[in-house]
Amino acid sequence: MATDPPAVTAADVQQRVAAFLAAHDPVTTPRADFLAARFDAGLAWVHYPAGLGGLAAPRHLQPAVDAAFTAAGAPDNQPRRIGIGLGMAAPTILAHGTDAQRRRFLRPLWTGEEVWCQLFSEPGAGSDLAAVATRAVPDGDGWLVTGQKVWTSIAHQARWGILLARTDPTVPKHSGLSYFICDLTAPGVEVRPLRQLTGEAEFNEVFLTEVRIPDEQRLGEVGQGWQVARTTLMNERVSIGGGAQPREGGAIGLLAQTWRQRPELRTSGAHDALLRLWVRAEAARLTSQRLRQALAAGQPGPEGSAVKLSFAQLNQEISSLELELLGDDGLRYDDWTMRRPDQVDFLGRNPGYRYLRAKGNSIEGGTSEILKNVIAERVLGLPAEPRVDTDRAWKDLPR
Amino acid sequence: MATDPPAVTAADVQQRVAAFLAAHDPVTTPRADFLAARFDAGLAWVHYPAGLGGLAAPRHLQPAVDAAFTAAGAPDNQPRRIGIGLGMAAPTILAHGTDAQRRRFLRPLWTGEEVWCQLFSEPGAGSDLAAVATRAVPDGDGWLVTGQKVWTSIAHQARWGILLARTDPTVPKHSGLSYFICDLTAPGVEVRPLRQLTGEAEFNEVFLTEVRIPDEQRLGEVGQGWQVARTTLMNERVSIGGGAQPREGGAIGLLAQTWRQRPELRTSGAHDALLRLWVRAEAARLTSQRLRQALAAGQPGPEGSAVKLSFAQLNQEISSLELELLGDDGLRYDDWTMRRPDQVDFLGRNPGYRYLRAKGNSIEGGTSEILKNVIAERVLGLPAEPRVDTDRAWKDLPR
Amino acid sequence: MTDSRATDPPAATDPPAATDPATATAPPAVDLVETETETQLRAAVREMLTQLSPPEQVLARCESADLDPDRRLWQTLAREMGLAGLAIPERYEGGGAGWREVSVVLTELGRAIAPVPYLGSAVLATAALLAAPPGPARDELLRSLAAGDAVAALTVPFATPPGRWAPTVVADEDQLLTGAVVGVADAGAATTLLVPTESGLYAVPATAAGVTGNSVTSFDLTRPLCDLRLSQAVGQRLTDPPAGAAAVATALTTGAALLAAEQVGVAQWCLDTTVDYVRTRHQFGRPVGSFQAVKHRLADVWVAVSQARAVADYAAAVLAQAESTEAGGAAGEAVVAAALAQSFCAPVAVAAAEECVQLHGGIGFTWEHPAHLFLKRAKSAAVALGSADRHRGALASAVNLPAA
Amino acid sequence: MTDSRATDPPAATDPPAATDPATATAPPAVDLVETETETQLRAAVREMLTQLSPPEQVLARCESADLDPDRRLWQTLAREMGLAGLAIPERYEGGGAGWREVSVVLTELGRAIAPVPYLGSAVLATAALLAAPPGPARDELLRSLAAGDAVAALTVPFATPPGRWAPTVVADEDQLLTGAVVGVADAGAATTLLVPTESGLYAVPATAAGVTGNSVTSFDLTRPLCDLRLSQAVGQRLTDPPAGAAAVATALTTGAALLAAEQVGVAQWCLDTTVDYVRTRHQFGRPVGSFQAVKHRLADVWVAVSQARAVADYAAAVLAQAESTEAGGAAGEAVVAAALAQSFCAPVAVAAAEECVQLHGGIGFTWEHPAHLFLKRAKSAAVALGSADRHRGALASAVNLPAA
Repeated sequence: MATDPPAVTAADVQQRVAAFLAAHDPVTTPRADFLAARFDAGLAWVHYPAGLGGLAAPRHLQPAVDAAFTAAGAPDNQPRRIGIGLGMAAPTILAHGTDAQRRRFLRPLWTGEEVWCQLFSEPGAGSDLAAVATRAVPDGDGWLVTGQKVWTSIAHQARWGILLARTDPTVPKHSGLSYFICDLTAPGVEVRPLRQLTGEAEFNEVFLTEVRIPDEQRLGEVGQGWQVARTTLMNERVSIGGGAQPREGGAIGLLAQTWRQRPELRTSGAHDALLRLWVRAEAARLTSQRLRQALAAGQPGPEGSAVKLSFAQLNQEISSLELELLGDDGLRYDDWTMRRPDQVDFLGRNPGYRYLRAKGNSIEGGTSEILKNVIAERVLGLPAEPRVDTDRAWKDLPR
Repeated sequence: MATDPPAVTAADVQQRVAAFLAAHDPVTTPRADFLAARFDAGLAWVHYPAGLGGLAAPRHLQPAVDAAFTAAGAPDNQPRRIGIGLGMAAPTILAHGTDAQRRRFLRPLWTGEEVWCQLFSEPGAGSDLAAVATRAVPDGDGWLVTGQKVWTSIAHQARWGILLARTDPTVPKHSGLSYFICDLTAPGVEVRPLRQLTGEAEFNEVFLTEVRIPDEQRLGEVGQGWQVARTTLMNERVSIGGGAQPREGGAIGLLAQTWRQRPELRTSGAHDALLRLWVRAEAARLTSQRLRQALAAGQPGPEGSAVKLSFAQLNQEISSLELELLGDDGLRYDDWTMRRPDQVDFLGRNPGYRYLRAKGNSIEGGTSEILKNVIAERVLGLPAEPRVDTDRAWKDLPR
Repeated sequence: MTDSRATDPPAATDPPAATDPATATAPPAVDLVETETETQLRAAVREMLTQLSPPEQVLARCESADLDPDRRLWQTLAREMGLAGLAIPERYEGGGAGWREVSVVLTELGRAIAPVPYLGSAVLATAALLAAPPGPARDELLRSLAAGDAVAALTVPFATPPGRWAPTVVADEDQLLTGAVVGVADAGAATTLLVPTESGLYAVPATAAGVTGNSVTSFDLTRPLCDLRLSQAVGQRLTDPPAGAAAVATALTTGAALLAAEQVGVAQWCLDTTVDYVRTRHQFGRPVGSFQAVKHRLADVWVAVSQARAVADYAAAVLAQAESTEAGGAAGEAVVAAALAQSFCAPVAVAAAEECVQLHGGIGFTWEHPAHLFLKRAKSAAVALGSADRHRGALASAVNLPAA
Repeated sequence: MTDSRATDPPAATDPPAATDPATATAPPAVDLVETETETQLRAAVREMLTQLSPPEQVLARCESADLDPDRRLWQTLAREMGLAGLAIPERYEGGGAGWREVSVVLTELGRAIAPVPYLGSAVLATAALLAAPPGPARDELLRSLAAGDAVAALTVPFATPPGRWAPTVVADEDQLLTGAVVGVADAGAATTLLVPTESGLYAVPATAAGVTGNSVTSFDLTRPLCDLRLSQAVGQRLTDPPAGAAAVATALTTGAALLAAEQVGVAQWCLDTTVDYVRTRHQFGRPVGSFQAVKHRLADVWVAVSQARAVADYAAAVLAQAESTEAGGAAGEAVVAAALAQSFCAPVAVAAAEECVQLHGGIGFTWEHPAHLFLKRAKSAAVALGSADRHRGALASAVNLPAA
């Protein structure tokens, strides 16, 4: 968290924002120009280095910058649409990229001109991500990549993907991986929608058939892909957790409203179940609130790993009760049509949708089982299980 | 289950019972004489061989024999007091003993003249029973045994103990064990009460210090102790499960009565909790009932392994709710005095006692964790975990 | 081994319902072990469903948005195998078996997530008709159902718990029926609607003038619901008002009790499929099923499903006994057994389906894997005929555990 | 880092309690992060308890049937460290801190299962006195409590939930008190009994004529209960009837809110002790803590304890805020926070203690391991000041989630 001297202060930053807004009318400046200029002024992500959208300032100064731009009515970079770029690709490129890579990729990534997706998971490599089987074979001054990736949000709109591929199957699995930047428009890339049990296709499968990737698009050394990927995944965990919630924010509020508005649905058994969930939701909310306060005070705690776990469990149980409570209405769904939504509308659709969509909360972005392993080993210090997959060549592992 | 020809029929057996009762007045014959004669008549356990208290008859004929003796007012052998002998030692002696051993031990075991206990568990060998550290060292025509055993019910009243001890620490743990019959009155045997969190001492610790066991008291070959012990343990599992329960038999009935008799304690949350437990208790009861019906029809099912699991869970949760429901009364206990009860009076004492005693239900006689492993592997056929303790000499295992 | 149950007379020693209100009723003694006949029936139904309607095919039907029942499958079930009339006495050319055998069929249908109107027609509607007093129209309809010529639907909202039905259709002086009923299960496939009203139970041809049915988007893809509207539709009255209400009550109790069998089948498929998957799926160089947390959770599911099976079998046996002793399906222990069955089996099926999705990981969350069909069925079935908490409430009254 | 909370004025932007009855009240903004002062206090109390009262010693006291409070420990706590008067304002020579600091002490006392009458005297009785109107007798008693000279007990049955107290002692015309109160916590150690009656709150010296106390066999070995009987005992009236009832209500709400801190301490000891044990205990050649099912269960306990800590801290912070804004401890959000605290933290402590016993295997079931002291404390605390379901009931009213 140390910053380069001379330290940039909150006042410096606010001054720069004011100056920038004075020079670039947030209403009349074309959106793309405005965002590019904001990047060049170092006000994109102030904790990034100068020249790469930042000011080498402390990270905690960023929220005030965003707030000032929002208050001025400035266009934003649609952060939810480019979340994978912002949350995962960018910190990895910053940490492991060459200067050329940083200069090439970070600016259009931040402005949203180029959308990024993540090409990590495979049908055979879910929780065990280091087991990826997608092969990258040397080919002149580049690589030929063949394999299948799944659960790639936004791949159908993405220009680039961060890609984990196996460059050496004869060594243990963590050692034979390399990390690439894959052009989604390259020949051999096929993106197909992957439909979920909700009826929607939020995700994609990406089939790679002898896709050529120039060696300049390798991030980190050959065989160091796992180390690079850990940077990506660490940032994924940080980005989960979200903002402050009011009491009864989220799914519990919808359930409580239904309870208040439809007395004819009430039973005493459901009442106790509702109260138990209300209590748990409030406990989870207070825990997140304390975590945010501690982070703001520079005291990060391990509770973050619990937030996703509880969130998944509560979403599932709350929507489950809501569906049951509704009786005949609960037996109906809104729409099974295969659609490709830009975003998950978790709270806007019906309880049946929430019940189904929440099933993904304990699978996507690290299953609840893996999260519990992480808590047990990293927070509680419990010993790892005996490993059978770390000493053998990847190609010899049972699959 | 095949029997030696000519097959003994139910009619044969009933005839023998009638003849026996005519010859031995169940009221006037001294108790010890009556039981000894019953054993000698082959009416002790009819499925045992002739000469060893049985008639080589089908096992399912036994309940009718017992019922006929009970109806005639005959003295019984106090089966609960000698349960370990009947349920564990006897089948093991029958299966693995020499003729001399069977003749020496089975008769006084069945009549109750000699009480048996089990010397298996150790402080370091609980769930992992094959890890026992008690050493048996050859000594002339016998063995010198040194070690500590725990959780031995009735050891303070027992004459004999079935003992698992390590005869070879240099081979893998399952291969270095031998099985002995230990005289609890021998020099070097010290029995100390082991107090539980209920305040009572139902169990004992048994300290063995160079206890001499003649080689004639070895059961099975040297190094075959684990195989012999499996016979013992298999019979333990069979004997758990118990008899038919009426609806609201057991702990749930006490809770239901409290609910009915003390309306002032009721809350709507407790009501739903009570009903959930009532439903689960009834489901468990019906499952046991079906299991018994299936056994009677010669179709044993795997549900037996679930009975103990559910029983433990229900006892714990029912007594927990009962204690909470009682409010100020729940804050009191009946007696913390250290006592040595002959039997566990689970239903006769207060809910606090039940709450505490039930904690043992998921530990004693195979923990719930081990039972779930057993169900997963033997019933569902799930693969075993990687083992780290089967290929190495016992002495080299981490402890 | 011989099937003694089918030939023995009903046990004369069954304890009567306790009259002391301070204690729960003593349950009757019933045989919970499957008879040989039942085992053979189960095998035959399973074999047929494996051939005609594997879950993958059910899923493919849903993908093509063909949410109608599988008519070919129904033909085989109802006409060729005579399963739709299993509970109908032989005097109406039915199978003359009973609710135990129907329960066997339902378990297999649940296990295959078969898209047929069996619960609606062969259970709910049939139970209502059997409870209605004999008469030419009712007897004729029973014969058509037994033959597989008719499919009937009892027009009550599918979430109605036993004892909670309230009429929404009225009959005018000319016996013309008007009203609306939302969310009727299996009504889209029905040839005859059994419409309970304040004036008694009516039979209405599905094609009668004034009858409109709107398919709704059901949460359960394999059991379509229909909103019905009747506007001066001509119906034939089968019962007077008290007998109509009693027939509905009996039908709902019977339906709730037997839905448990379907839930057991759903749960069993979920457990079996998950066990198969985690046995072969490797992560970290090991089968996923070798991880202890996975093992323990599946052991828990297995225990729950074993118990659910005993509870569902008990419910079917109690119905069968009530039937054979002419005691009436909705009385006494049948009410307890139905409430117990839904209180216990509905959550077990949901839990098994939820674990199935979760332990399949990503693939379990896709449309292409049939697990979601079972999840949707299990969750819908937990709402159908009353949620578990409503059934616990019913149980509280039935076994004298009064509310606070 | 500086402790800004202690010097900043109360935030003026706290949203007021919502007046729209259709929504839950908006909670106040409070700081949930421990201040530096609090961290130091925690360390000091922990250090002292580690020295003077390790769990093994508490257990040894129980084995010798010495169930009285640890007087030496109480001396140190109350007199030397001034912890008994933490919540008492400086004008009564108290610590002038507040309920947040008391909460820190309670967590550490729970973690050490310390047998001292802190909850009874420094929380329940002190809260009642603080809520009572100033007056010479009340002020003097507060001074004695702050100095550690007096130990007080509020004579209500320990299982009484906030809002449920009903008088069982009556005062006659001569102010002589007669009646019985069962199961009063920490009363055996008290020098002064605070006796609420229909006629107001009275102070009665424990040694007064007509006062008899019978120790009962408490389920919680480390918090003795006493049945009290008063027979024309001379008391000093501290309040009129409404103020007395209000003081009892405030005390019970404060007690329920802060008992959560003790429960967090109990849960934390259970978790820490279990983690230590399974890290070193080997079975099957592996540490027991390397088995995934054990890991996942302990991860669940850790998540629950983390959340319980946030809930307990919130409750203490709300009490502290209510106190500093003179809004009265038993009003508004304090009622919500107390009900929330007991609804959530009580079962968490019980679950942590139950897992502690279970995952210790045989040794956890013995008297010789201190785990049972924590199990008994956790389970008793779940009954004390109202069980979780009663608190959920209170919450239902407070946040407008009405019963069926």
